[in-house]
Amino acid sequence: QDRFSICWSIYVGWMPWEYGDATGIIDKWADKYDIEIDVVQINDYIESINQYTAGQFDACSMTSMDALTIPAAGGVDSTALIVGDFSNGNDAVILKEAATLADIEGQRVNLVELSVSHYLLARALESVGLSERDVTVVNTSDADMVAAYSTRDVTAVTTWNPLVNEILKVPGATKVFDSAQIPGEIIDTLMVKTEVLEANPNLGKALVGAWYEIMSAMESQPEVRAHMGEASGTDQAGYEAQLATTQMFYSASDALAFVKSPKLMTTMEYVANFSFDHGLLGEGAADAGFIGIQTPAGVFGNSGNIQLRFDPSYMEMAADGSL
Amino acid sequence: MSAFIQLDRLAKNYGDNVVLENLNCKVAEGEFVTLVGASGCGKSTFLKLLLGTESVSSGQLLMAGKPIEQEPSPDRGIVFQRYSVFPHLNVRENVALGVEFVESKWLGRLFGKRRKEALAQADELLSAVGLEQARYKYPHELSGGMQQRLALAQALIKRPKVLLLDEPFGALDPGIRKEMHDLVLGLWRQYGLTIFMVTHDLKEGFHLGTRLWVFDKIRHDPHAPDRFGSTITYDLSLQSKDKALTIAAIDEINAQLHGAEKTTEPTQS
Amino acid sequence: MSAFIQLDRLAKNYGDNVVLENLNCKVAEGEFVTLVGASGCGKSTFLKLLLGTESVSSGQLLMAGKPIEQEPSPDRGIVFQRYSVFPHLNVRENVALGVEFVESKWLGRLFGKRRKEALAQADELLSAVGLEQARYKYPHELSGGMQQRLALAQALIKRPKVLLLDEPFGALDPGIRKEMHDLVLGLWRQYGLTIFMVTHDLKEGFHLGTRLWVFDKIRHDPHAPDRFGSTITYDLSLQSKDKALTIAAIDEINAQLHGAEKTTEPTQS
Amino acid sequence: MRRLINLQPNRVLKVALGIIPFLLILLAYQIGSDIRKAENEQDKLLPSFSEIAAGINRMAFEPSRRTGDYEFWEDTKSSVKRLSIGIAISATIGLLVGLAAGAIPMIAAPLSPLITAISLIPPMAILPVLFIVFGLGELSKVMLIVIGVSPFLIRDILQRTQELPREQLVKAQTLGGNSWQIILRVILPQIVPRLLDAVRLSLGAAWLFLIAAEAIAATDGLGYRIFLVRRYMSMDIILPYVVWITFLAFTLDWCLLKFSRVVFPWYHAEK
Amino acid sequence: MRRLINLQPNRVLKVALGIIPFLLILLAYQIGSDIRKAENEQDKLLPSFSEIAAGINRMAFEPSRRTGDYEFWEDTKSSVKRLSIGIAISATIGLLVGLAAGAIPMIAAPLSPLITAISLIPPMAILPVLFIVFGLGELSKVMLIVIGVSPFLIRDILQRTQELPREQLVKAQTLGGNSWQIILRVILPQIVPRLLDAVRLSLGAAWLFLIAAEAIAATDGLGYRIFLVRRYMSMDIILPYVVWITFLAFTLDWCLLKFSRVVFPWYHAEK
Ligand SMILES: Nc1ncnc2c1ncn2[C@@H]1O[C@H](COP(=O)(O)OP(=O)(O)OP(=O)(O)O)[C@@H](O)[C@H]1O
Ligand SMILES: Nc1ncnc2c1ncn2[C@@H]1O[C@H](COP(=O)(O)OP(=O)(O)OP(=O)(O)O)[C@@H](O)[C@H]1O
Ligand SMILES: [Mg+2]
Ligand SMILES: [Mg+2]
Repeated sequence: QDRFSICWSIYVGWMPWEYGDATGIIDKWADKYDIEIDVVQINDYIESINQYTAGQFDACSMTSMDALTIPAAGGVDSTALIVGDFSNGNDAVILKEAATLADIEGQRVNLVELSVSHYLLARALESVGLSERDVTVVNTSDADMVAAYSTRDVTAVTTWNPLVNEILKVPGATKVFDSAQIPGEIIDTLMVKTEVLEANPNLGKALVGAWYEIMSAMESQPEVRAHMGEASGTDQAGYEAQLATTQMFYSASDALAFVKSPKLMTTMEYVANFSFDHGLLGEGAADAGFIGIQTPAGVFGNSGNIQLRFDPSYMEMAADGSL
Repeated sequence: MSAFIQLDRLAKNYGDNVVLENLNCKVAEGEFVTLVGASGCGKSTFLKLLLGTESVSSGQLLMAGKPIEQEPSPDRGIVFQRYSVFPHLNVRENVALGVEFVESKWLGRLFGKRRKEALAQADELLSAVGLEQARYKYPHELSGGMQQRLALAQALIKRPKVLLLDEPFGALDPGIRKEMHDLVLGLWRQYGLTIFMVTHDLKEGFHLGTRLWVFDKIRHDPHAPDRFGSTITYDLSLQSKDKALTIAAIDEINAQLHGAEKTTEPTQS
Repeated sequence: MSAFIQLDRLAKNYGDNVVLENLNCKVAEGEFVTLVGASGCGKSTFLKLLLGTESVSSGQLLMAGKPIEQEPSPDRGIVFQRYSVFPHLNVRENVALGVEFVESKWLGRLFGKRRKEALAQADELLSAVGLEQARYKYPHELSGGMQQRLALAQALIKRPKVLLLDEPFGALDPGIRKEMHDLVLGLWRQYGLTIFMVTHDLKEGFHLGTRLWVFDKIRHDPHAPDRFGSTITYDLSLQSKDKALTIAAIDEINAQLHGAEKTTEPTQS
Repeated sequence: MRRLINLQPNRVLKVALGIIPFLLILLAYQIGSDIRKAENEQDKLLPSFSEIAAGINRMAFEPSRRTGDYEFWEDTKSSVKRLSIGIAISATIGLLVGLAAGAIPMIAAPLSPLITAISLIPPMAILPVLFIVFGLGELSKVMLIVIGVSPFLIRDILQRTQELPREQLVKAQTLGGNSWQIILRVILPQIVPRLLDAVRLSLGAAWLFLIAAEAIAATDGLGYRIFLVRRYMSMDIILPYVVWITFLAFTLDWCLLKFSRVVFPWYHAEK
Repeated sequence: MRRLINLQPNRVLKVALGIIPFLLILLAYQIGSDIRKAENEQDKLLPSFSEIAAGINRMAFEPSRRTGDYEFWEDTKSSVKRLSIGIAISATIGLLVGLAAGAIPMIAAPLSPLITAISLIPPMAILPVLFIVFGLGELSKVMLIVIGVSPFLIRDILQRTQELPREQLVKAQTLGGNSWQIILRVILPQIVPRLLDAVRLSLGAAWLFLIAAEAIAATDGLGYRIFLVRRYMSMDIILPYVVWITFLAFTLDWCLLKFSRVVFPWYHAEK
């Protein structure tokens, strides 16, 4: 196999894929390793993961939580090839009239159910001694979140950027909790099918190589960020505002440090517990550890059923400059 | 002859299409006028003028000395070839509707005792047209002939002075027509009606009418067939009904209409 | 009499509804049979048996000694009251279609010289029915009478032995019928056809036919009107056409059909 | 040999032939599922029939762990309620506006072009505006149906009203009816069965808009569930829900037809 | 006084009355926008007309800085292309299947129940399945239109074919036509104009499915753009896009009608 396809959807941390595709950086690296890589943009984030899980793509950008609950829970063994960033304020709980998180009690909270927003809300509630039972969750599509917030019925939302920034522009909107308060828990990655990656290390090398070339351009050149902003439907200022609340790993060594730290395993344990509580690990799951998660610091859960892996080896090659 | 209906240089055109022109006639109360003529010559249009759904283009159309009302009203009843009855009402309700319209301004519907009275009134007329057996049926359960009986009863409940019939038996089996003829003649006498009836069947016209009008164009412009309209080319009194005369007249009219038909035969679709 | 068409204890029923029963007759080649009878008595059904679109329930229907083919075929032409011509083809193409079907098995369409020949053949028949002037028109541009002429020309291009006409002039103005009668009689003689024609107009039947069949029920079950079917109650030879006799016969048949009508008058919808 | 166009299957053959394609589809599904399961036992795209049965059982016959409800029935109840209200409102609007415009030319003149334009706007594209105007509660779901369906109903009823034989209206006038009486006693009762026909035609669109609305913001409903479990590709729930929706759509259509046949026999005899 | 139901507006009045509601809507919008702007100058929900004009200008008359394309026209091109292909395929399927089933009872028997069932499935509910089966390329967008529209077209054409007067088919047989010839020369040419009618009726649904498909998987197109900027609630772009879609839908419908009138005059004369 020397032809691969990866898919991505519009999100601040994944716009580099668009840039790499548009400027030929990805093709350049693919040529270097003598393979072909199709980069496909999918509007709908969930659809992109579903397509990946159903076998249409070899790699897909997604959060670590969705990687656990969709492909991993569906038996598609996936490896986090690149950990690109974590949300550092990009996801937030916003109240319309109240000033503190505790006021959320009894309200209807609009969010994309079972997504990282849901997770963030659960973590936020925990932090003030509440639980999900104290609020009513209303599933709301992300595309309509901003419009939804403008309606009278909606008093609380939990969502991500760029929606957070749009909503905060409305007078009276108060951010009462955000992902900066749980740093490193909402992780944006590129997932590759483990099977494919093992059979084709060149794919991993090409993708990682291309990624860090884009990263260095992105870090140093404002016009690159302007390009990405425009491609995501806003402008440079809007995009920079989103970047401000995203902890990008511009260099491979930063990413490595993050992945190798034992905290990643703790984070994934939280995520697994949340997912299990909401029935996301499948009907067969007996406990939160039903699906094994391998991290450099060790394995969480059932080591006989590892479906999600964090593999630092390719990022190490990038850090070593051996690509 | 006292003129109940009077046509005075009456003309009707639709834009450039002149349909009727220069109609002059007087009709006394109680006459039975039958109208024949080629298809498309304007017979139905003339009835519409009498009915008030179309307005006169020039000249005058007077009823009892006054210009005819520009809207249908209960003093001029009508029976069309089809669609004259209401499919969603049963036979009695169809006839009683005319009473309900008058007595219930807002709902157009009567209840209780007043409803019973209206229905009783309807039953009377249904006997007159021979539909007593079918009182509870809906129009779709009736034959074509019975539907036309119903349409007649419906019109008569308003005691109109004038009754307009536009090919009322055109869609019926020839076998049934004879009965309908007897019925119409009977009602005409009983209710003292003035009837205008369009028919395609010349013999029917002779048999029923006290007077027969033939509509035809007298002027033709071969390059602009719509330029000239029809007028009344024959106005025969049929009071005497001499058999031999009738046959001669039929032959003559037939020949004439026939010739005209060839050149003006209209498009059917 | 040599039997070209032979009916032998022929019966037809739809489930429990007996439409026709016990028909026995022989028809020689070249006869012109007119069929009359009350509405719903099974005249059209009988034509369908001859046509082959319905099959015989019991008994036999023979043509030239063999059971009639169970499908329409070119040896039996038909003209219905309506819908007999193809609205999407012009007059010539309507007639030429019968030739194209034979000569082009796969496309049903001819090109070039062969198409010209087919159209020339069509033109010949169009002259025979008096439609030469309308060759390039579409059916919707023709009057009802002209459409029926076209339907006749279309049927005749296959040189059928039998021509079936189901109330062909039922939807036409009475004024036009006379011409059509002459036309049909002319074509009948010219092409040596055997014609079966259903009509509602008893006089038409007498005028055109060499033989007149009256369809009627002879047995009635008031509780189950469908239990018994119609049969041929009169089979009159009209070769002599004695005027007085004719009138007497018309009156008698009329009276009889009329009586029957009252009880069997069907539902119209 | 008879011509192909003349061959009519008899009753038994017809039923048998009608069932065959469904059996073939089930078979194809079974094979497809087996193939995928052979590759990845955990595959969620084409669950086996036993997994689907388990999914149905879990949703319909076991109380939810989180809420204690029987979610399948709750979803059905919510959706059917929204659909019924939406259709009832649309039908009322369609009847009133369509009838008024169809019967009174002076009303048709200003309304007709507007309604044509509105009926061409894809409602999905103006969702944000709808939210702002109607909020995000039950009302907005019902309103999406109303906005999606009623322009069609109005246009249809308008046309049907204008198609009533002119002769009837003239006749009613000669019977002394005024405009209001004629609308009430001649036009309205004849339009109601036609409204039922139009509603039946628009049911498909109504379901579509209901599902779209539930996908956007809801806490229950058939569309909500489908889009929620899409998040973890639970085809074992999506597939039975789709079949159930199809069945509900069929049943609703059938009931309306039966109802119309019983209540308006004259209408069906006429056609 | 004439009765209300008899009053006909003349031509001029009719046009004037037709325009009024549109002017009222514009006015209401202007007022609404002013009110919201007074409260919050940044309000994006009801942009002023000058903001909308600027939005149009940016999208339609200035090249995108990123790609150098005029995005508005590119979006239009992509969407119209998808729509045309989708409708062309649906029409072809509708014609072939509907005609075959309508003309040949032996084909109708197995197909008819299946197509009824399929036409009842709301395509939105099986979107995930569709994307997986047809992938995410251009094909999937076209296929959503095809799946959404062709069951309706098939049913309609089937019915229209069966409605052709039986007499014509019998007549064609007496002229010696076999089944194939009759389908080709008698049925097909009479069904094509009816197909155009059916396509016109289904255009609204086709647009709906196109927009839904583009919202989920596309990188350009009118639906894509609307969903992309919806995240930022850029109503200054959404509103002109909606008006433009409405206009395109109207134009397409009008062209099909004109075409049919010119090519099939006999069909329109018949009606
Ligand atoms: N509303 C109208 N607008 C324009 N022209 C009309 C209108 N109504 C009738 N006409 C024209 O007036 C002429 C006469 O029509 P009318 O219906 O009065 O004929 P008719 O004698 O009743 O024919 P038929 O015997 O076929 O019923 C026709 O040429 C027709 O085209
Ligand atoms: N396909 C059919 N299935 C069942 N019954 C039928 C069918 N076709 C005709 N009939 C019945 O057969 C009887 C005779 O019908 P047919 O059409 O032959 O009468 P008809 O004499 O031609 O009447 P009309 O003068 O009205 O044309 C009717 O009672 C009708 O209901
Ligand atoms: Mg007339
Ligand atoms: Mg018959």
